[in-house]
Amino acid sequence: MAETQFDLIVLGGGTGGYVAAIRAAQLGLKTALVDKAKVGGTCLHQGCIPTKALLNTAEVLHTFKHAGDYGLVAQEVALDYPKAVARKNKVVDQLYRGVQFLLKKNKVSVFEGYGRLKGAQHVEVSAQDGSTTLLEAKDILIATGSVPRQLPNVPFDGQRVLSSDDVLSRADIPSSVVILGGGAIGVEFASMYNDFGSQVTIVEMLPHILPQDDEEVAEQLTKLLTRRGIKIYTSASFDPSSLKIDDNKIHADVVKADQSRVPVEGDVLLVAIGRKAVTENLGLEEVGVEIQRGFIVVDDHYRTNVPHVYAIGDVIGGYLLAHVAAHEGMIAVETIAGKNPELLNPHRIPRVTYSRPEVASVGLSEKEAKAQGYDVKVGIFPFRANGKSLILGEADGMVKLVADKKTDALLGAHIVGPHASDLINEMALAKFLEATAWEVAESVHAHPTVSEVLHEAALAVDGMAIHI
Amino acid sequence: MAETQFDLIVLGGGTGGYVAAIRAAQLGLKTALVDKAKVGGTCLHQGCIPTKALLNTAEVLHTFKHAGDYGLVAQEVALDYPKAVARKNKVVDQLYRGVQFLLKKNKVSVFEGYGRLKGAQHVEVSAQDGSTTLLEAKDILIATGSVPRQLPNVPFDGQRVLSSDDVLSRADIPSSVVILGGGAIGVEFASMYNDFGSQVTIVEMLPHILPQDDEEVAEQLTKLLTRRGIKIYTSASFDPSSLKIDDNKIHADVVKADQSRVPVEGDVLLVAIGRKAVTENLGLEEVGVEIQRGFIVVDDHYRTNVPHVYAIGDVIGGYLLAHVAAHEGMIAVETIAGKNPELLNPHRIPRVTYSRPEVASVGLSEKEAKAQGYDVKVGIFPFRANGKSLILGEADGMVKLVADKKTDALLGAHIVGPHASDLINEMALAKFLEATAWEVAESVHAHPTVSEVLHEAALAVDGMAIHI
Amino acid sequence: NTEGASESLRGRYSPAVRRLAMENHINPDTITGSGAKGRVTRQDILNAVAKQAEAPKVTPSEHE
Ligand SMILES: Cc1cc2nc3c(=O)[nH]c(=O)nc-3n(C[C@H](O)[C@H](O)[C@H](O)COP(=O)(O)OP(=O)(O)OC[C@H]3O[C@@H](n4cnc5c(N)ncnc54)[C@H](O)[C@@H]3O)c2cc1C
Ligand SMILES: Cc1cc2nc3c(=O)[nH]c(=O)nc-3n(C[C@H](O)[C@H](O)[C@H](O)COP(=O)(O)OP(=O)(O)OC[C@H]3O[C@@H](n4cnc5c(N)ncnc54)[C@H](O)[C@@H]3O)c2cc1C
Repeated sequence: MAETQFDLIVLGGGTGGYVAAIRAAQLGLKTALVDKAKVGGTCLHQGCIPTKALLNTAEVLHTFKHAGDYGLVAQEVALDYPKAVARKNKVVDQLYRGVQFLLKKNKVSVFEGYGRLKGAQHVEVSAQDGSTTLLEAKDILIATGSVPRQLPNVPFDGQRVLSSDDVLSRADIPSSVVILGGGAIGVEFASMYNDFGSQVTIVEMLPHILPQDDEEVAEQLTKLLTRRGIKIYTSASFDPSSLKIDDNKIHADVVKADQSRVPVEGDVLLVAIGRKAVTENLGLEEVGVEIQRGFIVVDDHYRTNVPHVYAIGDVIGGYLLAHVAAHEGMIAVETIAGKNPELLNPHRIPRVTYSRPEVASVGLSEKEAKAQGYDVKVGIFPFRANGKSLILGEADGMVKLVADKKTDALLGAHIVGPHASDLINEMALAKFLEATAWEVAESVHAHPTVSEVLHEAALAVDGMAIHI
Repeated sequence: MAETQFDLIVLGGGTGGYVAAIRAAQLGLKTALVDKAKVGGTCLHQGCIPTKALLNTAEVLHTFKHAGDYGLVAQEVALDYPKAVARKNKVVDQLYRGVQFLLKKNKVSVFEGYGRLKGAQHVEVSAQDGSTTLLEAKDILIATGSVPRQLPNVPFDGQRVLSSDDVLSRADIPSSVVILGGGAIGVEFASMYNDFGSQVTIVEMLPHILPQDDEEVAEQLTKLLTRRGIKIYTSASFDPSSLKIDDNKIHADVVKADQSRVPVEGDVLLVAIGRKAVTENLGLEEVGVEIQRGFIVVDDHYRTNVPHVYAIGDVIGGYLLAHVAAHEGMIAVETIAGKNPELLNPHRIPRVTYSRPEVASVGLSEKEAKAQGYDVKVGIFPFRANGKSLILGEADGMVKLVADKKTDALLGAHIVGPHASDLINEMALAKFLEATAWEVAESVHAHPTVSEVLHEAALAVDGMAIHI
Repeated sequence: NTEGASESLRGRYSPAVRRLAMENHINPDTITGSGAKGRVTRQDILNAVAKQAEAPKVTPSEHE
């Protein structure tokens, strides 16, 4: 008989849940992890990892097409999509086995099945075979994540109207695709499909794509994507009532700001308008866990209103990001274990879009900073003035640092360009350590490196950049 | 008639000199820059940039050879070395024009010619056409850099016995090469030639290659290079008296630690045993500038013993690195301009070797830290447990963080693996801001990024890594 | 502009400095930083703690 008494039950084994479970075990808590599907969750199976594996293939393909630029010759460079998918699956698999190994190594008891709260200290697990197990614990952590949001009245059909999940399980590349939503997910698929040769159209309601990012950076990316032939409509809405699906294509109208209508069409429609927290059918209402606007409500230690019940990750809203889920999980568990963890400050959380080139931010955009009453100074540095980026043959883009004129405090960092995903972590550390812009400038950056752009942009904040 | 009266004359227009000249001009000093060759110096014309351009071609070639891994097909992939050289030259040229533009934009007066001190406040410039100009300034900054060091009694001949300068100006790839010196320069050429198909042998006197780096990291790189077929002799000396040069090859004996002799041979011998500061024929003796062990002696503000004469960069020794020269230049000039610059702390300077994979360090190695009496704790994380590295197909290597058990202070960071050159700058910032290991751990790193390895290694310092 | 830099660092501490100060009941605002342009370092806090320990102590009982 399997053990059913625990210190902690984690419901949902995505990034947030499995990291929390491992940390709990490390802290000496007897821990159970319940998942109805594969541990690793969205991020590992339908999110971060599979998308980036395919995006990497897209990037390498792009490099190959420019072989001559590097002094290389090659005949017949081409994509073998089934092989790219197989490669993606291999990476996912390797990491999946890794997570399974880590859970075992840390002695986390993993229960496969659908979990439902039965009171504040019990979870009932229903396995595929119909059997149920009642688990009991001092505390419960909900980490059930999120799923793709549908367009009202236009359900996903897996054929023409697709979610990101659908797209990732397709065996081929559509020759044309209309993407609803110019957020990170939409933009990543747009960049990938464009590199794979599809005709791509993005429709975004707000005035610029990547609406959470700094305007100038988003505009820069818009220019780069447009130059590659991606058609981008912003301040534009998709009229669901105009959607027609025939044997080969979807057709619909996009309504622009001036109310004019433009017809768009594609082999498929990818709906990437957001995610919906998984809160239904979990027994939350019965236990009385408060939910607002679809997300579980928690305090800064991830306690819900019900004693012993905590929640983290996509299911509580905020930034729907894997590293956020993981950190929230660690903080929640450390709180449960009676530690005094450092709390999460949203201004210190890096966000990345893995388009080509990558886009990344931390902290306030220039506009946000001004709206908050800061008198700002801005330092901008273009990648084309950076030696290593020229060497890489990836010199599009720029860094923009936003600082407080009064205190020199680094308020925000915004990057569109090569290696942005790594560079932003340095800026997140700067924010975490409460650095000023001049400290970033005075910290020695090795030459030649891509991240010298940070040093130069920090100098530029005070008009002292050397290389522009 | 050109102006000959200045606030500052910078002698030598390498990275150190031109950056200093630009900063001086920004600070309102009327500045002259003297160089006998092209501004940009060693780094731009015979160092950092051309080597990394070729190394990048090597890396792309390697990726190409593994096209199938990414789901791509590429037939008949081959290196077109003359084209790679042309590409290298193009990048150098673009940056060279950039430096010229920056000097002009900042109104630095550039004098082409050989410069020589005439007293502490004059420099005589002898142009190619035989004409001379006498410049006068309140202060002089010497930034004459360094040149390749020869093996005693074995002069460079440009044919078989080569310096790094010679190698970079060759039009072809030797089919085999013996490299004397396993420092950064030797290892970079070894990695490059191996990727280009040459037989490579490295001979290093000290017990491990990259002797300035952490032992464990150097050993890891040794393993990776050896696996690629590079032959590495450590604790081994090259016997110059055994050197024989015939029409096609060089032959010589390597003397191992046990005094046994091993014959080595190659098309060419690349001597990469170090650099020699350029201090001769500059009028330094006449002015009385102190030189010790071949380098100009300066204080922590880069003042020589002679009032008004400053020196920075390779010519003063220490780390012979471009970013060091640049920072020294800025500090010297700010001192001259009456500012109070932050001084350079060698423990905060990042160092990079651009082999495949890259190696990078900042601060103390484990051994050094122990030798200095620290009770250390070490956190190690392998790249193969990092999702983004697996996605990149570059999962060899590891990060090692060294911290002080008593204070948690981050003492050193050592990386061998993908993007090490960017990652090290985050660790340099951590050192600059006097971070602890746990702060690096608690600072949120975006997922999936290569630099998550830093977060994990920092957690590992306290035995709390999640993903190992 | 690095002139007003030490002013700019007022009130900016790394989490480690904050934590050390809190644990030792020290207000970091009262400390002159020895780091870059006056940044308060962990060592500065430790030095302040040592100084406090040296100073003649008033026993709590006398107060309560
Ligand atoms: C296409 C795409 C790309 C993305 N790219 C990135 C990226 O690059 N970087 C990034 O940071 N984030 C990215 N994200 C977001 C990231 O995937 C999520 O933020 C992250 O997965 C959230 O983790 P979580 O643990 O909260 O939830 P999830 O990962 O969604 O995990 C929830 C788990 O709970 C399980 N579960 C749910 N209900 C029950 C139940 N009743 N019983 C048992 N188990 C249950 C599910 O099976 C699932 O395994 C991406 C998302 C998508 C869709
Ligand atoms: C193969 C190789 C690879 C390297 N890779 C890197 C790397 O990746 N990263 C890194 O940080 N460093 C690297 N370095 C080191 C880097 O090149 C030097 O540290 C840097 O160039 C030092 O700058 P400097 O200004 O002190 O001197 P230099 O760059 O050597 O410049 C000195 C200048 O002074 C001029 N000069 C000398 N004497 C006179 C005179 N009498 N009159 C007029 N002009 C004069 C010269 O013409 C030259 O332009 C590399 C070096 C080599 C050789």
